[in-house]
Amino acid sequence: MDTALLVEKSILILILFALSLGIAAYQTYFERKVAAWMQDRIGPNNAGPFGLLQPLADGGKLFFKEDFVPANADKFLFMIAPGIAMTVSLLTSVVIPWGPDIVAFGRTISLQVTDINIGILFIMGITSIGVYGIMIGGWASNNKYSLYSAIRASSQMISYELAMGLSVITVVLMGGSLSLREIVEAQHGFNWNIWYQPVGFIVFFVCSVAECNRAPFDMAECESELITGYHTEYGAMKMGFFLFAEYVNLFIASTVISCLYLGGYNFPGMDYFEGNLLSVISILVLFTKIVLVIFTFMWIRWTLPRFRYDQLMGLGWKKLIPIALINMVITAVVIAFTRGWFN
Amino acid sequence: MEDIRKYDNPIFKATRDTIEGEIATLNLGPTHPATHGIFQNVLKVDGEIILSSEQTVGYIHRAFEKLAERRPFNQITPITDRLNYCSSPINNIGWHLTVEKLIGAEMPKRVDYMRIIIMELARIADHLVCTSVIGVDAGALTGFTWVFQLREKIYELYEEISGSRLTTNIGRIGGFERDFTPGFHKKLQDFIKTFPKAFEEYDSLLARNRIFMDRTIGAGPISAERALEYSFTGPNLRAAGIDYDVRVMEPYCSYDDFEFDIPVGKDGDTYDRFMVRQEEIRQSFKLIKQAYENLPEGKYHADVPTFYLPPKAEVYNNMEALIYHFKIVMGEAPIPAGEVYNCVEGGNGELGYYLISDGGRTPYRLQFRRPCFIYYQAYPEMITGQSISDAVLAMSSMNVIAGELDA
Amino acid sequence: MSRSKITNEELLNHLQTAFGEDIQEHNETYGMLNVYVPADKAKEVVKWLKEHEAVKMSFLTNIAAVHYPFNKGKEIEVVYQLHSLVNNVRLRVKTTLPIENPEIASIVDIYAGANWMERETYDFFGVIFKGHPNLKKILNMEDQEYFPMRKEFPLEDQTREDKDNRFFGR
Amino acid sequence: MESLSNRKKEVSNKEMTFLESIYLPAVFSGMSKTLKHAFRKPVTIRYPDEQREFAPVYRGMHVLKRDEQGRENCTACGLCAVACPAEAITMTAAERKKGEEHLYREEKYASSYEINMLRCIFCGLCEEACPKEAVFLTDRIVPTNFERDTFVYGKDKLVEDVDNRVDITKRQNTGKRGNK
Repeated sequence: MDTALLVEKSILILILFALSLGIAAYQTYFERKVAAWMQDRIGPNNAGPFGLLQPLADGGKLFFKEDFVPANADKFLFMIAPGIAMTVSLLTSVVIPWGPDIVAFGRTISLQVTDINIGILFIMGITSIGVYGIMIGGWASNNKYSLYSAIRASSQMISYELAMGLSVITVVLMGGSLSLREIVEAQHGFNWNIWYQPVGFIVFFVCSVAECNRAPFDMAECESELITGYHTEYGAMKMGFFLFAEYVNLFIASTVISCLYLGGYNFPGMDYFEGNLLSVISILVLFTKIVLVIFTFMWIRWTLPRFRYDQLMGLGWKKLIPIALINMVITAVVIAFTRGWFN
Repeated sequence: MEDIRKYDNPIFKATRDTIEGEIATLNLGPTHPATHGIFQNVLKVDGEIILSSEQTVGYIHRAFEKLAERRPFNQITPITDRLNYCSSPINNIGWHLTVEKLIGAEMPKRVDYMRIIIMELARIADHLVCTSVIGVDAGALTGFTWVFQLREKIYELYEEISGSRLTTNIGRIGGFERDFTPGFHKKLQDFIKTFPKAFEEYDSLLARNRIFMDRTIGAGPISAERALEYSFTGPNLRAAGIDYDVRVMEPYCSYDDFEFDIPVGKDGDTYDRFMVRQEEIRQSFKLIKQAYENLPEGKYHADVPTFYLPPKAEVYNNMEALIYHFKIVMGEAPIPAGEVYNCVEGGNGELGYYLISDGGRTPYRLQFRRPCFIYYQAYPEMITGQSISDAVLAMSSMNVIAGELDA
Repeated sequence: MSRSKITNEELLNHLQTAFGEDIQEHNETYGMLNVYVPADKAKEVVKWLKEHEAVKMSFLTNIAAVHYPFNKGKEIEVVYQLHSLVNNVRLRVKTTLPIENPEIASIVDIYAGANWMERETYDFFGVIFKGHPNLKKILNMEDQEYFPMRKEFPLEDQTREDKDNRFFGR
Repeated sequence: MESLSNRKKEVSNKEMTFLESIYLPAVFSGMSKTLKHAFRKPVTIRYPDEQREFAPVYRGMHVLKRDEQGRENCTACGLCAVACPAEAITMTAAERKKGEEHLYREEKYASSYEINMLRCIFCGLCEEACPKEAVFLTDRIVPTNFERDTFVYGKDKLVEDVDNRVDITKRQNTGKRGNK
């Protein structure tokens, strides 16, 4: 195996790891700021300039809290649940193409940890494992509210993954590949999927809100009913892990939305640039899109009331899945016609 | 720890039964984010569906009725503050009206109008908190913070006239302790100018949003007949479709000088209660506007020197005034013996004071008819067969306030 | 001032024709009619008032009890305040009970809302409502053995000096 | 049941129009409103740094006033203690001795005057009861502490400083037409 490749990938992995955690930490800050703006407040402002050191302070606080296991909890599962949640959410970022190739040190470096040809399936698969973190955590706490949360979270994840998968199929049809890199490449310039698949985009977006367990689909948490649900009994860094996992998930979901529908690192007028300059701009463009999508997630959270559990399931099964199915069929037929498969 | 895991330990047995059986016991309260205040509901649930519920109240019982038997009449006002603390001016003024009915004092029009302004402000504050908390329990926090800006303005108005914000102790037997201050006039004019726009913005955030409508329609309904059986009053009764309002049925404080409607709902569910309260806020605002525009000139207190403290300047110079001053403060004012029931339309409904005076320094018996206490007992009936999420919303839309519940 | 569609005299006439001698006494305080009935008739009167098609006294405002320690044999007075929403008239039905045996029939089967009102009355005065489905203390502790609103339990003496000011004030 | 007041107004409309039933218009209109708020000036006050202006009649920590010559006004009549619904005020009266005329205005004075701030409910009845213009509530706030007994405020904390007077003229005059 090529040593340079190993070094290159290791560095990329490290960067991604740090980046995910850093972005997750700063999302907590951003979320609080967004909430504050919408509620005519100031938000965190005392730790550092504009309160920018707030996430560090929070993290530090979480580290030094008493680590506490309830008496009747299943200790082993109680311990590993946050770990599962965290690991799984960090795994997803490996298949995401962060930008076009960079040429450095005489090598062409791909800004993707691995370009497996079933990238999308990988993401869907890994995120569905993510529910185990919540489920095990909720069950092991031996708290009825946590148990409710676990039940709600698992059924919600399963049902929304269906609609999500169906809407992804349309994107796959258009890109003609399951590899994220190829899907992104197919949206060159301003040729983004969202223009062709607005319905699919909305379905996918709604499903990712649900998959991330965020309002208005935060059935697993809903503090007014289940007292923050599966992490009621958690404290210290174990709870921190859950929170981090949630925000990493949010980051990854935004990235996937950007890649699948918003053109990934593509932007109009990208043909005027080339080489490393193009790569740098592309990365910046991708991150701008991610930030905007994250903002939208938060914007929605601080605007809408949440669904009731049965209404949520109804929406998933009776509305989103049929819409996604019809959308898929229409897309397939149109693509078949335009590409002349019937001739 | 070993002990608790033994099967015959009742705690553990309850847990085991819950896990292994079909029906679980779920403890909603005493401290749960949805019980705004301290009271407990022990629910029996099958999955998410509530089969039955048992309530425990009395966590903050402060023996107000007993306490009132030891306090002179003017010292009971601060006690009433703490009944429904979301709208304490209504409680205060309701108590003053009761004593005034007992002593037969006639109020000048200006006092009536001032009282209406203060009471309707309090009603707005009370309803705003209630409706926005429905939003909070449904997961929409932003409206709540917007509404609190409006409530803050109302609290500043209280502060301008009484000096306090939450437990106002506003007004005195026989009128007000002071006239509307210049600061009050300024802030009230500003309030009248800015309130409708801000309120409608908040209203449009929730009222016609499908998610909110789906959540609230059908949650915790009660029919008009059952509501009457349970002696419901106020917005909760009106949500069931009965337009009973003390302000119209037995007008006090010159309420019959004003034009306002009584909003009613249809099925008595959470959405009806929300909409009725929202409309009542608009009607209250209309009342404030009318009362403020027609505020008559005159004195800010009635001419009852034996019950209303004389101005300080006279106390220093006038013997008679000094004697009255001492008598009133010592609680030796000549209160007649008698039996009075007086009620006002509080934030939650008919707030009644059943007062028996034996002519002594203190009431012989004072009972508060606390609307919360009376309608909260219907809660199990309202939520049976509904899901936990509905129960939470039904509770916040009933506006159960622990201070009023437990007295 | 009065907006009632039925006057207190008419109300009293209705009651007297229906119950005759059972209306032991009546008076009017501040525009509200009080009628005194024997304890064993109270429930019947309340039920009759609710069902009578002209009176329509179908709203229970509250139930209160008062303790008069010097009225021998009728120390506890139970007061039902009723309200006819349609006729907009109020009425107090009063009945007296001896303190040794304060028993009266529960009206929970007539008014569901009487449930907690009766529990509260029991809690404070010890009035036993026969036929009540769940007559337990409501606001006070369940194991409290006395009934605190009775006059023999005064609030503590305000002149006592053995208390620590840090915790109790005077 | 028929209308009791003839002012009935039915307000709750549970029928959804098609636009309302597809979620999105309400979602977008709600989001536009929250976004508008995002660009508004925050209304909160950064508390310890900035302080809100109190109303002139605010009921905060008490002060025991001195007169123009620096003598204590209080004559220990006990009216405030009687008027206090929370029973928070205690005092001991003492007779003024010769040579103390510059300290106390009347022949009787309070040798000790204590307000238990944990009991006090700041209702303002003591201020109203005082016939000597001695006790007033002010717009100062009782500071927090960890020890219960530090909340029993004696004369050392309540009586105003001779050189550093507490201004209460505003609360005396606001809204009181009958007053001087």
